Amino acid sequence: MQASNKIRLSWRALFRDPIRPFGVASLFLLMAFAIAPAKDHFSEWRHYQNAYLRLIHDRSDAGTLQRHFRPGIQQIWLPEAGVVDRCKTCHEGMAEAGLVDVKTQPFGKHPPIPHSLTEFGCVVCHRGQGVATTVAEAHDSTLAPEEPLLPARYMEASCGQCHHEALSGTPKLNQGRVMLARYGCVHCHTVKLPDGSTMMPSDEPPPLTHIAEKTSREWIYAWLKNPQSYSATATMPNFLLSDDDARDISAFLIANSAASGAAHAVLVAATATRTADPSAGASLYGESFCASCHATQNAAGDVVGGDLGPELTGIGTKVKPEWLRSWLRNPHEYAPGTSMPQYRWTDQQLDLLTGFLAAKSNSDFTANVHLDPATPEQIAHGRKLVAEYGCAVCHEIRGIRKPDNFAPELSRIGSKPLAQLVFTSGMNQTLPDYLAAKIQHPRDFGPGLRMPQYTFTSPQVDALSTALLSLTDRSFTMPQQWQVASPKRSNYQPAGHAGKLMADLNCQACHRMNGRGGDMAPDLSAEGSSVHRQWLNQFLANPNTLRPALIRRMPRFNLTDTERAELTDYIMTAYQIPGIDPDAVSDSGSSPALVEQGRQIFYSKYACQGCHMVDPKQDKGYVGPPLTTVGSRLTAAWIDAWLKNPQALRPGTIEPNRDMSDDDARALTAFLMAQKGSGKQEAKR
Amino acid sequence: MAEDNKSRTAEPEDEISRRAFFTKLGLGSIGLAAAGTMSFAYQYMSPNVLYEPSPVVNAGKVDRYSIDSVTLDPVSAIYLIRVQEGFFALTAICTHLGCMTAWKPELGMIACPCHGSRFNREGQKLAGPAPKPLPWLHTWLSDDGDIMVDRSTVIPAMQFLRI
Amino acid sequence: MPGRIDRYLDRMTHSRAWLSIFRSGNGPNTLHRSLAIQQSLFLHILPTKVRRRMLGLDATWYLGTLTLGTFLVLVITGVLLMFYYHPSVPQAYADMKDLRFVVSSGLFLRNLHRWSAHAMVFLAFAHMFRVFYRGAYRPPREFNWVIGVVLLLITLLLSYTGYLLPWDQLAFWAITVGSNISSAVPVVGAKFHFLMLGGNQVNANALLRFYVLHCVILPLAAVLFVAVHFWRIRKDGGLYVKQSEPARADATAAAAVSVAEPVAAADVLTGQP
Amino acid sequence: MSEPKDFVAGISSDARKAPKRVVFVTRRTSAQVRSVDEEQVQTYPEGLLRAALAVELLVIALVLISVFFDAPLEGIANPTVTPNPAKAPWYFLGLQEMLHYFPPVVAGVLIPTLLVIALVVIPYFNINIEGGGLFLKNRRRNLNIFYAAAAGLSLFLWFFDVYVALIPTLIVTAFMLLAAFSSPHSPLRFRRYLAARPVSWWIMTWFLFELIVLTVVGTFFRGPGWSWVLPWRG
Repeated sequence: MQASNKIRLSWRALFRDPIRPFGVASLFLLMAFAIAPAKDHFSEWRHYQNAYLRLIHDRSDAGTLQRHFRPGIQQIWLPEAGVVDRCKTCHEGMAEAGLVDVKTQPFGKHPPIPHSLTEFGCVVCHRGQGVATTVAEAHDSTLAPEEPLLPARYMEASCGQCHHEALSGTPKLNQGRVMLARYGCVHCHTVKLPDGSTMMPSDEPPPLTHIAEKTSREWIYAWLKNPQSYSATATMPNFLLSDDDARDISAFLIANSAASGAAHAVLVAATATRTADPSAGASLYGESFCASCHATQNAAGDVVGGDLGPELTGIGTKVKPEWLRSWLRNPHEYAPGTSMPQYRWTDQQLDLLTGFLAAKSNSDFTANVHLDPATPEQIAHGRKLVAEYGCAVCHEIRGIRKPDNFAPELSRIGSKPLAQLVFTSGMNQTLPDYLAAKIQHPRDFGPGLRMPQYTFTSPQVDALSTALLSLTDRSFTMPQQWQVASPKRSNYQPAGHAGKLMADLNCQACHRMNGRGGDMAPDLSAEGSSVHRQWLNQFLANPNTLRPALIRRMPRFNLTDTERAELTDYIMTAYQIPGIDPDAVSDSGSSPALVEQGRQIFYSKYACQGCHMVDPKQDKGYVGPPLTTVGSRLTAAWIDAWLKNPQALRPGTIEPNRDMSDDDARALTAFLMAQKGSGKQEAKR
Repeated sequence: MAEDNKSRTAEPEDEISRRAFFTKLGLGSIGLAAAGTMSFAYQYMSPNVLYEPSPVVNAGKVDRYSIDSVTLDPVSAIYLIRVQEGFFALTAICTHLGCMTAWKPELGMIACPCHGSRFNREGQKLAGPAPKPLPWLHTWLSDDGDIMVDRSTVIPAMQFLRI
Repeated sequence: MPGRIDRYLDRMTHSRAWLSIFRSGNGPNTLHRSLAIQQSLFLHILPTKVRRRMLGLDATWYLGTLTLGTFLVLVITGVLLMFYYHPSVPQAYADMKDLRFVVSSGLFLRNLHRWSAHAMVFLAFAHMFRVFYRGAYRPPREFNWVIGVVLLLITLLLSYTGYLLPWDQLAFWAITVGSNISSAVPVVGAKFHFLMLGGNQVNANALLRFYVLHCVILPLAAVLFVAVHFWRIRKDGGLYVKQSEPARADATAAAAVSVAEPVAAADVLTGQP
Repeated sequence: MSEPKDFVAGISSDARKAPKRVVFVTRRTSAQVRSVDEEQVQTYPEGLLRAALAVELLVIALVLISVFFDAPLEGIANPTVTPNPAKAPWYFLGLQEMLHYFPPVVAGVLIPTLLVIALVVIPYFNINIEGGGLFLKNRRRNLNIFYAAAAGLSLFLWFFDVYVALIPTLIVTAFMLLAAFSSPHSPLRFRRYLAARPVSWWIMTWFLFELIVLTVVGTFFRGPGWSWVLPWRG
């Protein structure tokens, strides 16, 4: 009572003559009104602009810098891209060439890039909140649609928003994209690209329809438990299966296997091959250039060879010899879609190779596996597991339909709002960290997850994260003029009988033709215009390489004469490009004077010997292919056109465009056409 | 209370002057606050950033323009004219009432469709109600060799950009 | 110096121009002060004299005055905010960012508008409960109570329509949830929902409709009802003061209009204290 | 207060005169009018100055709040991503809490409509105007109605698991029971006070209590999926 009375009395004192509190309150009101604009005046960006002015004040180029300085909020506005960037408000010296030595942010000069800062703005590459004028909001905002800044190590991801082809400046991104296809990520995760296409896997998971013919249940069990213990380079990831699950899946796969219908050669030669000279098998393996695609572990423990096909170090443990022989004879019978070419080996060669490969075993891989005969329950459970883990997404399995959209689509994963991510405790709450953690330890994100465990190195994880971060919302809404047309994908298949032959040989596994095929070997789309028929025929019979230092080389397929003739005819007629007129430049009969003039031009005017060699004794050029026999290989018309504009014929080639005059080109062509190689050497080979 | 009563009864003069002081303090503060609010409103109403196209226009490379050609860019409303002496840029906005003029190649002059003003290639008025010639705009070559025009900067006539 | 200012002020307030605007004249006497109320469009709905007890803090806690104060703050800040606001998708959200980051004191004005809006809703509720517990709703003030309820609803609607305008997640989902309730009304609900949003979902049409409601229709309605509310206070006998509460000790016996009220009168009639 | 009050309240019907409240005495007693003389002051400047002072203090408080606390601004509206939980403005959270328990037609339409009607009709019932203690007159009947109403409401809330609303109801009921067994002669001042409360006071208090509890629960104690969370944990 006493207290409330006191309050009442003091209120009464206050309100009885309200003029006093009125005067005081008005004064406070005035002060309160003054705070708000003052707060505006002492804003963060003004602080940075003042610091910038102090920084440039004492420099020798102060005059220029001060003239360039614009006070107030600086804005880049790109209405078509929806970009409003005010980064330059604080990053004042971004475009000042003179500030290249300044390392203190935010005032340093932007490193040189192929794009103009004012045309592309900042957030398109760096992300962050462009409209913000405070550091925290600009750099770290996570409210959709804003994103925090992209860490510099993933910066290549930003290039990938517009550039869908491989760029020389973005090795990480390129590697990540290759890995997405190579490691089968895109089997389960759909990745749609802005041009409407879908990213396709480049690995070849084998069909499991006839698995029982190929291998044993024990091997399957051991493989399922840990594919990398069989071969460190194995593509298949580890699904971290329990012993029982692996047992049941192997039981199901064996029980579910059907006969392939491949005409199995009886393994008559098995004993013979064992006794045969093992070096004969090894040299056949070498002559056939199997190592172009397959790797093996050498004595030193290094894995040597290509990675297009599986590593063969333990192949003898894995496959049954009779299956191996039938596979080598015609791989298409077992796996119709395989990239393995159908070599024309003789029965004896098949026996040799089978014996050679069957001897490559790491028998301890299955040594500790002892499986009891499968029960129907185990098989049924295995079937359930196979469906659950989505094995059929990659592998063809009899009776199990390939599931659609098995895993979350990743087409816009690079713009996923943080609010939609579930982080594990203790991790950095950013999208790149989330992606890296998800790639490295997918099962840490909760029970019941099915994504398998890969064994990636940290540069590989970085590369994959970079590739995933390039899949942004923005890449779909880029202004038309920013979109870089990606190379057209085609479904080109060579036609006719020759086409069938080329399919058997899987030419397109290595060579690109008319926009489809691998990039291991040269593009053949213009082959018909560039080479001599005779050379091509010879080459198919005995493919000696142009660059002997390479491990990956064109294999010898043991083609018959008719097959070679057919293939040569087809290539010479089907792979022509317009604009190269074989009659325009005569192949032979150039005057010696012209040849001599060409020699002068070659050695003095353009100094071609810096990269190429014509005379192996004196020239030292190793960058480009040797030209000692170029005259018998290439047509004059092609050489002429090539000299005038190499990039027109093969975009991206490093051969410089020297803007050659017609006369120079003609003389040089004459000189090069004269380089036919000595007939003797040819004969020796 | 007690003090209040005392001051009321004992010193009415003092009380009156005190009231007057507080009245002045209150009203004065409010007056100042109101004036401050006016300046506050002025600050607030002046935009700090503009969503307007930049006055600087990139007109592209030199070879796009042949000698003795008059090129109208309707988006930025400028004429880019190449003559023997070099380049110059004119605004395409008529100085009369702001209509968009057009180059008449057959007449060799710039004509305004609204009220019939006519200008020659250098922007000088030939006929019509336009009060001033078409102003020349500041032009320069960028580091990349592009012709740049600043629509907000007027330069004296006959200052060609020599290439 | 102060003397000189005083002289200028004095001359100004006695000039013809000043007197043509403020006709009451100035002076400390009752006539001038009564005229000051009566001659002003804005003040004439107030009585020229009030009972001293009405002005005490106990009587009203000034809740009604404060509610009006927040409304005035909201009108001023709201009009200023309208200068930078486009009621369109997604520009509305971009405008919020601009207000926050580049407009001078834009963030402050938006804060002030937002917090004042919350304060107004709270004060309107507080005012209502205070009036109830004081018993000030009883005849003859019953219709003013009804107007008060209407004003409370208008306040809620003003706040609710304003909630959508920033076009952020908070706005969008609060309005989506809120507007879906209206479709639960039997028979007319779906149609009402359709009309309110200008479509079936919260989108650009809804934003524009809410904008018009928030900036034009509801404020006008509020001003109208506030005017009636104030006018009725005067016509219903002034602010309510409980008869049972002691008059001020130093109250001088001035000739006053006898304002009896039922409870007090009943006490008189039945002879009870 | 034990005696019934036999009067009718009304206002004079003479439109030419300023309205004055009068009472029509219905019992046969002589009308005795006590005129109260009150001190009056000029609205200008006394009243306006106080009003201005109050508004000034309010504006100072609001300005200070606005300088130091920023209004929330979330990410741009995205119809495909529902934040969890999606909350209405705070003054509607009581309603949203009700929506959690009852179908929209009840919680979103029936309850608010009844509320508004109840508020509007308050001054139009004699029982509210006379304002006698609820259990002082017609004690037996009122007590029965109170028991029935309290039990019915509690059972209804219990049946729908609306414990958030049930607990305030029970608390108010407890105080009403205390009031029912108190009288103006009770020794405790608080009990005397409760005994004199009329029915409208009880209903309004119950409503206010429910409003505060539901709003506080909706604002602070509801998390993702409208689940119960404790604001001081995380």
